[in-house]
Amino acid sequence: APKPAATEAPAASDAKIGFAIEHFSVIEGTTWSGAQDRAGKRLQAKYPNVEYMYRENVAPDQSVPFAEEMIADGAKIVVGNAEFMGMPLKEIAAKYPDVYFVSIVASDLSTERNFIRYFPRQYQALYLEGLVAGALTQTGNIGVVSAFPNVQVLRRTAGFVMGVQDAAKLLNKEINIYVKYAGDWYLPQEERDIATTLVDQYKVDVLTQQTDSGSTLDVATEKGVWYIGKDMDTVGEYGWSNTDTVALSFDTRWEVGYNIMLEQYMAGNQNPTTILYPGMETTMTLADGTVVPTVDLMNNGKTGLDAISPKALPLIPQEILDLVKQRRDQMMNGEWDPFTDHEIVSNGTGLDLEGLPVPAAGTVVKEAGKEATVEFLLAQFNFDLQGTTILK
Amino acid sequence: MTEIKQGDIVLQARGITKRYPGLVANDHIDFEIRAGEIHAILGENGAGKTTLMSILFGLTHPDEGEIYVFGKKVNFRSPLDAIDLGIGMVHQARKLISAHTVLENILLGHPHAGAILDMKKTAEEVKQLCDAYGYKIDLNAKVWHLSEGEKQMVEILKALYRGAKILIMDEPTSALAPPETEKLLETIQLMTKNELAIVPFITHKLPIVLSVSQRVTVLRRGKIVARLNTAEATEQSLAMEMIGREVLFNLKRPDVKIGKPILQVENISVHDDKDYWAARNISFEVREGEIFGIAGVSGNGQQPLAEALAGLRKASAGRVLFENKDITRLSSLERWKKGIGYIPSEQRAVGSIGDFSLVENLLMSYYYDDQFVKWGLIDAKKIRQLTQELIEEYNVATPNPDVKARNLSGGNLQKMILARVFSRKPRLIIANLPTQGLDVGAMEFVQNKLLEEKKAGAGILLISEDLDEIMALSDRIAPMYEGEFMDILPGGSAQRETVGALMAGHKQKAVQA
Amino acid sequence: MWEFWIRSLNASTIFAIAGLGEVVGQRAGVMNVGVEGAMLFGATIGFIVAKTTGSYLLGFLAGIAIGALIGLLHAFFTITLHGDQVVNGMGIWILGFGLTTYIGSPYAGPLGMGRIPTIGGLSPFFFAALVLTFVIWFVLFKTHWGLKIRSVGENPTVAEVSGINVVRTRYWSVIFSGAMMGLAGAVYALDYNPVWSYNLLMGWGFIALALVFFSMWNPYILLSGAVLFGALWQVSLNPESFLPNIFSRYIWRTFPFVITIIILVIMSTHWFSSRWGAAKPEALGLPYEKD
Amino acid sequence: MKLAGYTLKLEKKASFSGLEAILISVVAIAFALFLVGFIFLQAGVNPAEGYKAIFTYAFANSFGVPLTINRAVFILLSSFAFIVPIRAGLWNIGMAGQLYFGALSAFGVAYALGARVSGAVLSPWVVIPLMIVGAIVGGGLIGAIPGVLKGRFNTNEIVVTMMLNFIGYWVVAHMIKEGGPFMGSGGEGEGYKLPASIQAPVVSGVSVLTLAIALILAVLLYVLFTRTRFGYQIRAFGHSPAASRYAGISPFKIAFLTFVIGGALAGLAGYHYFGTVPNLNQIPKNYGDFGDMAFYGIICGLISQGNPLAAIPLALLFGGLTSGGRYVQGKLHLSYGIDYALLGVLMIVLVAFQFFFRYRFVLKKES
Ligand SMILES: Nc1ncnc2c1ncn2[C@@H]1O[C@H](COP(=O)(O)OP(=O)(O)OP(=O)(O)O)[C@@H](O)[C@H]1O
Ligand SMILES: Nc1ncnc2c1ncn2[C@@H]1O[C@H](COP(=O)(O)OP(=O)(O)OP(=O)(O)O)[C@@H](O)[C@H]1O
Ligand SMILES: [Mg+2]
Ligand SMILES: [Mg+2]
Repeated sequence: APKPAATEAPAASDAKIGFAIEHFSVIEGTTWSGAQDRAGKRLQAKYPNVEYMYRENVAPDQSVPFAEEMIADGAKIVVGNAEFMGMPLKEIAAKYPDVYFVSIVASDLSTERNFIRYFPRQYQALYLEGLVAGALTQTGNIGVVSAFPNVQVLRRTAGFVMGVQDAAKLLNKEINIYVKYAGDWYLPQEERDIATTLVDQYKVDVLTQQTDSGSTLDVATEKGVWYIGKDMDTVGEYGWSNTDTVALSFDTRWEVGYNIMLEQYMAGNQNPTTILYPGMETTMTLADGTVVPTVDLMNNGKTGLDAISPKALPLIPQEILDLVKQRRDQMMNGEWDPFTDHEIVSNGTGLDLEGLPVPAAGTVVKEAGKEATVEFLLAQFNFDLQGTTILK
Repeated sequence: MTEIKQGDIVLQARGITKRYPGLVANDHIDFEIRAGEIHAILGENGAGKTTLMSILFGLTHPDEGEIYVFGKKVNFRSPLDAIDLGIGMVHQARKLISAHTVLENILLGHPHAGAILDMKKTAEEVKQLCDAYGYKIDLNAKVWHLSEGEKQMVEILKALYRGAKILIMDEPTSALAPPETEKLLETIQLMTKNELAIVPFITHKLPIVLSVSQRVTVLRRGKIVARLNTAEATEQSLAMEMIGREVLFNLKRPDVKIGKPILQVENISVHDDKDYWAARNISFEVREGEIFGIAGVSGNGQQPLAEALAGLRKASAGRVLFENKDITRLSSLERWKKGIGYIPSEQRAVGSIGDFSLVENLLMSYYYDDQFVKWGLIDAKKIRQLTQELIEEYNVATPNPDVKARNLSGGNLQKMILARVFSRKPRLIIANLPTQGLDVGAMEFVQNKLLEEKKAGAGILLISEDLDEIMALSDRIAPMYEGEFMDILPGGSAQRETVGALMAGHKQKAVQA
Repeated sequence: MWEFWIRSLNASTIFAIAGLGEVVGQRAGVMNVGVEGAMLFGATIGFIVAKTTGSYLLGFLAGIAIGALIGLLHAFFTITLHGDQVVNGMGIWILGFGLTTYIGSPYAGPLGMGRIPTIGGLSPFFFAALVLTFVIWFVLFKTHWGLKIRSVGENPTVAEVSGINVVRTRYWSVIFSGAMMGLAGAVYALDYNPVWSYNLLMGWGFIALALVFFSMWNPYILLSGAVLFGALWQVSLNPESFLPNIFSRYIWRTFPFVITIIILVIMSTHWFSSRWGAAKPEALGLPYEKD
Repeated sequence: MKLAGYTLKLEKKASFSGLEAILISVVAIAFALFLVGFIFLQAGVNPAEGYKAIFTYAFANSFGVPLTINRAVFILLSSFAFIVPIRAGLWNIGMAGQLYFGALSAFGVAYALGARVSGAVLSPWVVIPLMIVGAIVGGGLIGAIPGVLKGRFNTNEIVVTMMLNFIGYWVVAHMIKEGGPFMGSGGEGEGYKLPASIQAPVVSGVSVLTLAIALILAVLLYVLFTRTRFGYQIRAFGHSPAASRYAGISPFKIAFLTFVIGGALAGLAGYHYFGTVPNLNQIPKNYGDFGDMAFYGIICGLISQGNPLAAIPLALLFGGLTSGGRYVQGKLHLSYGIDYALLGVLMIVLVAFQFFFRYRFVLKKES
């Protein structure tokens, strides 16, 4: 059952609580920080005494001075929304014992009493997207415009690939998944050219991305192939495209995790949960009363199966739709997880980490039915799933 | 425009005044040119000749005064206005774009060039002009491939092709060898006869003025001091007017015993910046107490040769010995340290640093001297004191040694350069055009200083265009033409005419003489 | 392979248009190292105008106009005020980066207009670039205008005494040069990658600048260089199709810059200049002061 | 231009005094700030308040000041990298590339000593000096490229250094990303982190070691230019290459050495920022932003007229503007880019004001 959203009264004091996010990038556009920015605003709307504060495009050398300056201004929770500028906050955690510091996880998992690590289980939604993508492809080629191999990207892509592979099995299709790296999160030209290459040269008819610029979506529109979005509802939120191109997308509601921290803070908790890895089963109630899970399919303002583009819907076999619905419901209830259910097999490609080489091709890293540890998923997932084609 | 007859006034200037900071370059000058006449303007360096011509060509705006062309008052905003009225100019410094072809240079800015250039038609028309004056030139050659004489032809062709009726020539002969000069004089006389081109002819070379012009105007320090018909003038009278006092060469030529060879040059060859042969297979020696004079018109390879000897240019072949040691591969600094002093021809661009004080300029020859620089640190007091002493010894007119070199007049700057070089007590002095641009007083001072060094036993390699200077100072004379020594003659007995002919490349004539 | 060349040529279109603009300015003696800045202005203003009016034509005109305005600014500072060309160019770049980011942020996202039709996958602007290359070559080398432009870049003093208005010629050249950069930026933002995001050019202006030195100031060599750089760009993105596992994509990115240095060195050797003369306009970078 | 019997004329100056230079620079900076004030107004912010926020954060806020100082040291070292060659008339705009290579080489030293894998195996007394030497050598070697090419072939140093900036940028990417040798432990596109034991000393958030080095260098460079033989040779070459060649100064030596020194100084800036500033101690993902920041060094060098001591207050000012500019953008919720716009306007205005170093307006009474 979904964890009940906390309903107990917030701490008696109505004193202002500064909720501060240090954004590593600009917040305008389809950026990672844009989604975080919306989370901050929603929390401010929900709690009258919470004030959302932020700094944009913060460099690592600025993260501590800016944090201290915002603490002096009343910040009680300070988030670094990328690991490279969130980790420095650990250094000042002891200096400000009453403040919660938060860093988004990339691969490091270290914590302190008041230094929290947070990441949402986006791979759950990505798995569902993979099912739809696998059903939609006619050429049998799906392209991923990706940033660069790292734990987060590899894990997320694995969720998507797992969905595609399940669809392929179910529909008895042969599907190639091509992953091409741009080199960074935000490289508009590279992303465009890579997307174009995938469509023109690799005959991809479903495109998705693990990068931040709008170029991939634009190529999909231009070339008339399906686009599967990530991390935000580009159609509903920005109106950047329409459901003729965007078959499906999902939204990450960062506020769900932040809400947990706020609640613990308001309850006067000196020992907050230091590793937060919520998935679809964790929800919160927004100011307007809607209940949102941490991640969910979302497109054009609609959630669940409704999020699938009406134009794409008839193209998807019923068995897939049923499976999407079933798995979503199960994940909402915390009863199922793709990484628990499936065997995880290495492709032999990925990224060697210190003391953690990429498992050889074919290695079964985790057997089917066994739960994957948080540590494995967040810090050690350094390989591609078997069957993925990496274009290097 | 009314018909112009020979003798009509075509260009007239009234009360032209141009001031530059600290001097009046043109002081209420009245001036006129008639059709068909060659009007020479005479004056020593800095008298204001170029300034006046630039004003008549619209390049410089006068502070005061009026200009009339064909009787109409004009106000030139730019050379284009002057060109439109039929004025052309051949500049003292070549005004051509070296990266462009001859034709492109001729067409540049031509009022009737048309939007799309018709190279073929232009080539034909220019060819006709060439034929008229007996010029032979490759119209499609890039200008940087041409010789000085050819470049000048291009400038004249350019002016004529634009239909110039009045042709201003600023020192057209200064870069030319004697045969090229003759050819030029023929051409301009032809022009005044046939084409009604009117040519004020500017020079400070008296014989040329006398041979070619009908009238002559003499400028001194920006003012007109005389205007007369050439027929009434003599070389002496003109020289008097030009410099305002009698020319007295008062050189104390000391009797010095010539000693051992200091510099031995063996079959040296030098290329210029464009990779052409500048000097070829030259051998000579300079001995203690000797002045060895190289006589030649600029551009015949003297400068590259001097630079090669000073270590500023690589010799392509041959050997240089200094005091019997091979120095061919030594850098200029090593040569300075060994006792070779070089006086370059360009005092402002090469011989001094305009933005540096006199003290810092002196350092140019002392920064490598451990007596003035210890542990890399400059002994400021010591070098300042030396500067002060040299300023006194060489009579440099300056309020103090902290004055910037750019603020010194030409003569005083040259004195300062000599002081710097000579104070290092060089065993060999290479003096390249040491009196160029100086007035008579300064010239005399420099020449006497060279003689003093000779007396002190230094060997001196004197490079000069001035035949009189070479004749007066040299113990031996090597006339140089197109990169080669035509001969080496004994200074005392050589004849002026012989040297002059050799300088012009006339070996045959010299033999006869 | 054909797809590879189409992508290369489409990228080279941007390099070529901006590079041709810079060639004209440099031929007139004025270097503008702020190509990137001028292009950013052209891209951003062109994008905003097209997006708000819905008209491509207005977008391109706005891009050209703002580019010309930047050219005018550069001309005023460097020609009239004798400011240093390099420093002012860098100022234009940084100003372009800062101001366009500031102005453009509210317009972040796709253009949302129908794409400009291609010709066999090639952008029509590629053909425009071909025509522009020929036209600029023709103007520079076959017309009086071009002779004037080249002359003020080689030796402004001589041009002046030949009756050329040096200041005016340089002004127009630099303004035209800016307009071309603005156009290149607009082509980028309206045709090549019609999604506005901050700093969207990410250094392409500098590649165009490098190209000018590569080209030895000749429009045809510039065009070939643009194609080469465009192909290198594509190789750097797709090493798997060509020379897999030799260099990382990052090392491939350095190639246009390494090649430019090599060409520059060759051009500056004695061997080269004694045969073909100095390719570089002689007065490039020097302020012209009439005395 | 005529005004009531007076003519306003433009006159060329032969020279200007130090006071004049200071005055012109101050007016220029004030004018640039005035222009940027319009951006504040357009964004609905009172410019006075905007600037107050920038300057109090940069110079009077206990969190902002260390940031300002760390950045000032970086800008100061970058400006030295510009000043040394510019005194010889040579333009080094390759500080970015040189500092990338300096940083790579410093981290290469630490890497070779095992800092990446198993933590420091050597004492900081050995590693830190070696990293500094590494930075100097790395930057110097890259500086040597334009130096040699200029000295040997007279290749345009501006273009070469600019190209090397891009080459350096991508080489860093190659080294720290996707399995590059200097990749950080998570492979997040940043370099590996120096273990705490070999991080340089920090006092109140300020990297004091590199601060001291920068200040000592300022004095040494001042002495170099005013007192020493080598400084004299550099200046002579800067004023007149032809005359200094005549005086026996080797153009190759000057081009080579000034660029090597410039590169080494920039390399040191790379070590300073990536190796010693608190919370970095690694080549960060956004290293390119610091390459861009090095361009402030050019402005600093130009305004200071090549005087290394005069560069100190300027570096402090620009360090403060970069930290305060970003601060005010976040604090007042201005659209991103305003700090870069300020820099761009400043740069262009300073170019325009260079005019007054060479010309003056004079009023003359009509006679
Ligand atoms: N632009 C200028 N600024 C300052 N002074 C100048 C300028 N041009 C010329 N002068 C000065 O004006 C005086 C006259 O110069 P001008 O060139 O007219 O002399 P000239 O008679 O042609 O001499 P020469 O025989 O050397 O060619 C000289 O003292 C010169 O230094
Ligand atoms: N190239 C130049 N640059 C700057 N100033 C110059 C230049 N040439 C001449 N001057 C200035 O013009 C003045 C006159 O110079 P000029 O060489 O004609 O002096 P002079 O009276 O002939 O003296 P001297 O007899 O020593 O040669 C000098 O005081 C000098 O300040
Ligand atoms: Mg003259
Ligand atoms: Mg004189």
